[in-house]
Amino acid sequence: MWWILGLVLLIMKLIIVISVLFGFAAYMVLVERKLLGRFQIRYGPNRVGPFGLLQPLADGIKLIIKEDFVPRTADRLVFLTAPAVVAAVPLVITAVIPFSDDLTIGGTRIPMVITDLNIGMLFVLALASLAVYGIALGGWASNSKYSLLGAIRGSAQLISYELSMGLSLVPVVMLAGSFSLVDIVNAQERLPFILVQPVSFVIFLISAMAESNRIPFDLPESENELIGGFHTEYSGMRFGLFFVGEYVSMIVLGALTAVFFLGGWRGPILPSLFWFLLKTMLIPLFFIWTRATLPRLRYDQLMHLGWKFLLPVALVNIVVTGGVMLFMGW
Amino acid sequence: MPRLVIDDLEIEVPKGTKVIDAAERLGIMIPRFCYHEALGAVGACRMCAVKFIQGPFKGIQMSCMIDAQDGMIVSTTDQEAVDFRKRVIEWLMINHPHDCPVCDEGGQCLLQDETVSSGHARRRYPGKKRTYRNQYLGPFIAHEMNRCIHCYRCSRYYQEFSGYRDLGPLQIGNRLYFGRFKEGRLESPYSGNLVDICPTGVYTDIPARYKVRRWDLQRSPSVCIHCALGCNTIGNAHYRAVMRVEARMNPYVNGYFLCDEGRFGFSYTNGGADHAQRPWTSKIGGADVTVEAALAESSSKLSEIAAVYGPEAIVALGSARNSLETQSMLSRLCRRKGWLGPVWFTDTAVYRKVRSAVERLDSGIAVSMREIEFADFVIIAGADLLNEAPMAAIAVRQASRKNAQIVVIDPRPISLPFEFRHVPAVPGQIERCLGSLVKGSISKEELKGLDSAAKGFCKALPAKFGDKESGISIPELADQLMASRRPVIVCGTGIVSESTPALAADCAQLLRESGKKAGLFYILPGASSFSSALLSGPDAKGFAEILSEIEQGSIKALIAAESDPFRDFPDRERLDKALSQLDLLVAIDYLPTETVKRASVFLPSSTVFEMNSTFVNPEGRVQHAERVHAGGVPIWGAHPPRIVRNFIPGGDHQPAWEILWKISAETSVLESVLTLGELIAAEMPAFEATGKAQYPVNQARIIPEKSEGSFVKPKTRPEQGQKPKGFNLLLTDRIFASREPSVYADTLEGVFPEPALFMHSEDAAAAGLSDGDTVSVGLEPGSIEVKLSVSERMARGVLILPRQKGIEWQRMKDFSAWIALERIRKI
Amino acid sequence: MAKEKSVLRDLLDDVMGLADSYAVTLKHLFRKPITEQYPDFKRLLPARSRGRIILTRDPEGEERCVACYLCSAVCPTDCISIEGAERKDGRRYPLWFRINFARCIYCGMCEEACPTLAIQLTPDFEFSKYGVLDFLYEKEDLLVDHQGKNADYDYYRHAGVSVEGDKGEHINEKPPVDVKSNLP
Amino acid sequence: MAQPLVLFKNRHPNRAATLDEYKQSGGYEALQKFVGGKVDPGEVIRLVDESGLRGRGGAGFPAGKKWEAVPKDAPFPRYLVANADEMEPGTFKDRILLHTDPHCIIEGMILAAYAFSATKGFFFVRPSYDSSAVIMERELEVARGAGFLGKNILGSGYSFDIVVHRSGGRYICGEATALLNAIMGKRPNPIKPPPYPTEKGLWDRPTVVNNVETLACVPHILRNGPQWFKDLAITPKGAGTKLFCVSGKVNSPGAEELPMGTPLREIIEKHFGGMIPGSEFKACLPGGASTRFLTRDHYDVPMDFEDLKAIGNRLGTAAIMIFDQKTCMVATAHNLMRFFARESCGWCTPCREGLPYMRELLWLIENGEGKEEYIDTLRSMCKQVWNSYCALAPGAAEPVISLLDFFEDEVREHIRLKGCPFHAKAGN
Repeated sequence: MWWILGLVLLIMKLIIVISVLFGFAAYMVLVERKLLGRFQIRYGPNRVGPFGLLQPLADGIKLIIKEDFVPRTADRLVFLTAPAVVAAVPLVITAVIPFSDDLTIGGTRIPMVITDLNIGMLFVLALASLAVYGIALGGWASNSKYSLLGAIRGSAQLISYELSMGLSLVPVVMLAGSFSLVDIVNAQERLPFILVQPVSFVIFLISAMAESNRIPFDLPESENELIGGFHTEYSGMRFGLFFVGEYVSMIVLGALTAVFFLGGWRGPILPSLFWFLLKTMLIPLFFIWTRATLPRLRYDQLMHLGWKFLLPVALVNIVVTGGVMLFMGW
Repeated sequence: MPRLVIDDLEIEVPKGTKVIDAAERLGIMIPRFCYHEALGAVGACRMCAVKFIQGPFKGIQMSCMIDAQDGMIVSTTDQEAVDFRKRVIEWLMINHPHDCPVCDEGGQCLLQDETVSSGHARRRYPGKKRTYRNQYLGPFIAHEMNRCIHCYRCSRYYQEFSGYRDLGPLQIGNRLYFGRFKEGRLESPYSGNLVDICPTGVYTDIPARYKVRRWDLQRSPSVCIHCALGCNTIGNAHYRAVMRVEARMNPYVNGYFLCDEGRFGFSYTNGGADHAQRPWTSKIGGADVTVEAALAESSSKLSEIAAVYGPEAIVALGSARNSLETQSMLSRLCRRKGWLGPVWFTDTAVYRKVRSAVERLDSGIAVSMREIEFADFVIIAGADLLNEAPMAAIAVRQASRKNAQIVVIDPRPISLPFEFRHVPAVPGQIERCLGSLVKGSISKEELKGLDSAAKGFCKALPAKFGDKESGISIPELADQLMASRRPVIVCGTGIVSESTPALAADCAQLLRESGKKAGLFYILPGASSFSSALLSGPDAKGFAEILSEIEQGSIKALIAAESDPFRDFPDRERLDKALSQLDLLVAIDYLPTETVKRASVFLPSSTVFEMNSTFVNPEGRVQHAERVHAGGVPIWGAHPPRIVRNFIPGGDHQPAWEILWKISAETSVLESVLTLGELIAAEMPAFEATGKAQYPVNQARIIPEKSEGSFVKPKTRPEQGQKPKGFNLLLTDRIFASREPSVYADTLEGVFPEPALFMHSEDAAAAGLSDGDTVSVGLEPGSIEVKLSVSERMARGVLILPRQKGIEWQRMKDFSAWIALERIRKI
Repeated sequence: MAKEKSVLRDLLDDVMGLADSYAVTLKHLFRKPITEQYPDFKRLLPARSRGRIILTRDPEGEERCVACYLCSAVCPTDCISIEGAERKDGRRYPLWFRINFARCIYCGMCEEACPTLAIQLTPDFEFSKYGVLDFLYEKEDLLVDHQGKNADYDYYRHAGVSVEGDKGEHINEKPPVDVKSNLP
Repeated sequence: MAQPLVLFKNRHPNRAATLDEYKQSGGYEALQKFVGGKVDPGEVIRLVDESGLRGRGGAGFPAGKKWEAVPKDAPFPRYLVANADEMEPGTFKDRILLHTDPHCIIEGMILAAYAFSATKGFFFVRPSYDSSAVIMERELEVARGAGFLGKNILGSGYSFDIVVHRSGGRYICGEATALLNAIMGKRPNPIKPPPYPTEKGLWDRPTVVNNVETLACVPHILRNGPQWFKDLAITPKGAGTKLFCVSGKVNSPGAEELPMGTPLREIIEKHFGGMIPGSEFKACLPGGASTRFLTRDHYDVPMDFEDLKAIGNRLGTAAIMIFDQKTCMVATAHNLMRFFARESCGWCTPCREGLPYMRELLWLIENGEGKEEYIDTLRSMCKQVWNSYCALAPGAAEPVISLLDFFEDEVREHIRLKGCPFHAKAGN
């Protein structure tokens, strides 16, 4: 019986998490467009529904009913699966993210995480590395120069920044003493790690931006040089999947940031879920703000930043953290 | 060879070159209005002012007035000269109206160009503009005198160059007016050149009026096919219609100018004002079909006939307006497929005359029109230049301007734009007049120096003939001919006897052997008659023989390639009957001829403006006409429909040679022939020398260095035999109204001369007739009714009947006739 | 030591630079948008804005266009086609005049070239259709019943060709020269 | 000093001198001596050349040089034309001469013709001088009767006859080459040499065109010798006498024969009665309309070809038009320009369009609508019309050039006042 209940719970959690994620992603698009509008002293979408609230719906319908076009010379199978990879990776990551305090219904503690892996962080990092396949394969399969260039840039960029991203999390693990995300949250009971590890936080934030291909790190797309980069040849819902993937990964990264540095669901007074969502949303909003503010990096600057700045700083940070911990005897 | 420096560039030019021309050779275009190479320098406009810095002249001088001399240093960009030219433009513009938008010259206006280039943009003159009233100058030339800048080009061209007096300057000062004393049509048949010569829009041509701007035109070098001379033209097309034809400078043929027939007679290619006159679509039995269907029909019918009756049951007709390509294709098809023909001329006598003329030309004696201009004695035998070859008359006028003596031996009431001595000899006497004139010019000493053939020929020439008939002393003329250095004989091939072309050649030869630089120029009947004579063998059948074979039923099919026997053959009734016996009549043409209307299969062919084609002019000059436009039913004149089509309406036509090739349905016809050039060379050995591989050939001459056979002993006495009683009725050509493309040109309709029968006034008085009577000329059955025009300046005993529209001369039964006096009745 | 200091200084400068730009965008976030809500609010455009083309008439109500072909010559997209014709009184007019608005880029060169001020661009820019052939505007569609921007200009009063008024009756003209008179 | 009368010595009021009167005064002696005596024509040319006789028609070209220019081997017939197409404003000397002593001209023509073996002479006279033409025709008949004219003159074997040609009457016909065109029945447009008329003139034959007064001097030179003729003049470079026509604000205007080189002051004050009361000399045109103004500064200048040339002026036809202080110089210049603009033949642009332009500007200045920039335009145009085809336009510019040189203040005054300070209406 328990396992049935567990399954039901799991499925319910999955459905809820996925639909919320998709909903968030959809409205994140609207929020981004609205915000970008305001950043640029204009209105943003305001035609579909009140304040443009139905815009994501319209966009969705549009994307679905648009012709799904596959170039004649494309590698059809890979071409069709690549967007799915991009969209699936951040979804799978959510499996290990705890989004609230444990819920107790009728004496039963239901953990508000789909599955609490004890190597959660490794899982996250491993999956995050998978996202590069979507981009690389999509670009390669399109059989177009622009796409291929975008894909190459994407692989290089993602691999570079993964390194500093992983390294930036080492101090977090060191402090929490566990790879489990729930443990990490719990470790921040007294103090969120952002205060303890600001350098890690900054490195993680920058790397996260780069991982999600957001401006100023959108070199794989860079529509003014590469016409859209790896997704040049995509249209319709397949293009939509790339889109959704990007926004979902933005939210997921926000959630991870919340978990790693902002203390997860922990917060005073208000319910823990609310705190979690609030903290999660902060990061995408910051991303949007960044997009409105910063221009795209040049490719060499991008590499320079990743390898020559973030990586050494992260290493130094680990050493310093380790030293302090040894010294403090934690 | 003076050397001078213009704008720091040194150049050596021949003596007598004007500074303005020297600069042009360096690529420096000094502005000018009154200066024109053909008209010379007069220094009226003062626009070509340049500064002479060193040399025999100093300061601002007109570059058109000064011959280049050694040591001159000239600056065209000197500030003083530039300022002066700018001021001249300002002066010229103070009265020029503000009407460029409604002026047809806009876009091709020298004044516009010079004004813009001088930088004059703002009118500073505070006074009012002078105005003039315009005149009606006929259906070709529009007059807008307000635009005049008084460069005198028009009056100089009109009076000095072309020799007509009815247009010129009136008044003085700034009231100067160029026009006629009384309004009316310009008398000159060369009036169209006023349009070209005028540097601004005073004279604009009416057929192209308001239809198009120069920059919208498709322009290509073309050749005029209205008469044999092959004047060079530029075809101008727009909206699938030929809008205007301009003269193209060719120093050897037409110079800068063109006659009105050639210039304004292009509208046959547009099918008239409503485009309906030209047959645009293929037809089978009068019903419109596609080209493919018509091609298939004619080729299957032809092979059927060839299979049943043999290939000699098929006969091919060509004409004097075929291109050389079409002629060669016709000739090749007839040879390879065994068809009869090709028959080029309906009049076999004309064919023989053309043939003997072409045979006798050689490069030592044949002159171009340009060379006629430098002659000092011109004998025109049996040719009415103004009517048969208008630009040749202009060439002779240039000789006349240089004080050449001109003698015309012709029965017709000739009028020419220069002074000439007219010996009104009847056709049978032309030879004897010519002969005695030439014989009289050979002095005893010269005679001794001649070789035996020439001596024998000279001795056989009749002595002293023509004085009595003309009242002109032939010996006196002969003395002048003796004194001349460069005499030219211009010989017609129309009304003259069959032996005359050869005699003219012999005479020219004799003059040459007596130490003169003698020349010979033939007037031939059509644009391509020279090449047709080269293409056909001596045993070619005449059209009359063909006709009787049709009547006997041995010929079943006739292919008429741009040929209309109904126009050319004098017995309409017989032709009518004979052609209706045919099984198949294939007509290939671009004109709405009678033959086209009766054809069982009709295929539209391209006009000279719609294809690349080649023509050979009477001095053997091969000239290439380039395609001007693709053709099709013209757009102008009606609102173009909003239809998106992938074909051109009326664009079915193709060159006649291509149609012929296709209906021959045999690829073997072109076997071993790769290019058109090789095709022509294979048919016409003379063409070989021009370098067939470089087809298209342009401006090469295909006459031999030395002609075969010369000094045929002339008949000393005319055949006395049975001299028919009465008047010799002669068919002649007339400008605008009798040549084939012209009569289908609606632009020329307004200037068709009135149909008339010409007769000597004393003959008329003897018959009790007077000028202006409508007479009936009785023929075997039926009669021709026509107005009578009497003249004293023509031969007695002949009647001259122009083959023009409005005269039903096709009732004549033969190409000339003898009419008894009593058969000419007043009605 | 000094060098290290300058590296830190540089870093600080960079961070401050970043912060500055973030501040700017943040400030903009709270400004009122300057967007005009176009279909709801239509702004009055200046008369010289370059929109749909018209053919105007002169003060006497006649077509101004004299079919001089300058507009079609100057048109960079070749969207104007004309054919000129002549009325009995000598006045030139376009027999037909067609503008393919599907090709027109509203550059206004035709208006600049027009010597009679006939062709003019209007502020009407909302110009879209479903069919490409509907963009073919003929003379009947283009011709309007007013003078457009230049109310009083009448080309034929200046031209010097006798269409409106005889020779010498136009603006700034002397009476015609009498060529048969000897009097000055 | 007594006035030496040469041309006017047979002057009778209201009638021309007869043949007898002319003979009595020594007429036809030169003809007898040279033609009758079959003297070498070269001798005639030499004598005239030596005398320094210069053309009296305006240009002042030495007469002998012109005859010499006829090539010795030139074809026959050769023509001589006497130019009596006198239309320069203010000039009337030829008319007076014709009405005074026609035989003097006839003899001069025959001698001149003899000098280069001309076979035919034309007496080209304008239509308004019809009465002169009538006299001429009558006296030619008389001369023929006396054997001075026609075939075999005085038994010398030399034949020459003169025809009176009545012109259509335009100023430009006075230009030698235009005159030849007019005789040939063509439009009287000038022809720019080369070829010079002395090589190819009428009908491409050598032709000499001389002014009537020039020809009239010839018999006297031949009779009295060149040195006598030279001594007639006051100035050393001058030669002979000159008919001065004076018009304007003097007490007795008219034509008088005075020695070449008589100073302007003497001409006005001594020979023509001085300025009329209330008038003061302001300016004058020394030689017809196509010369520059002489002002008070030039009051003492000797009237001679060379002396006037030295001050940048020309003697022209020696028709002196005198203006007083009440005359508006702008109106004067405009009036002259009106004449020249009207009389242009219309051949070349500067003359045909430039002169009316200048006329218009002068009219606007005179009428008070002038602008400062017109002065510059006029100045530059005066210079530019020099590049015209013949001498008409440069001549027409002369009064305007001197107007701007000497009376610029007056012109500016017009512009400043927006009207004419003299209140004189100048017609347009």
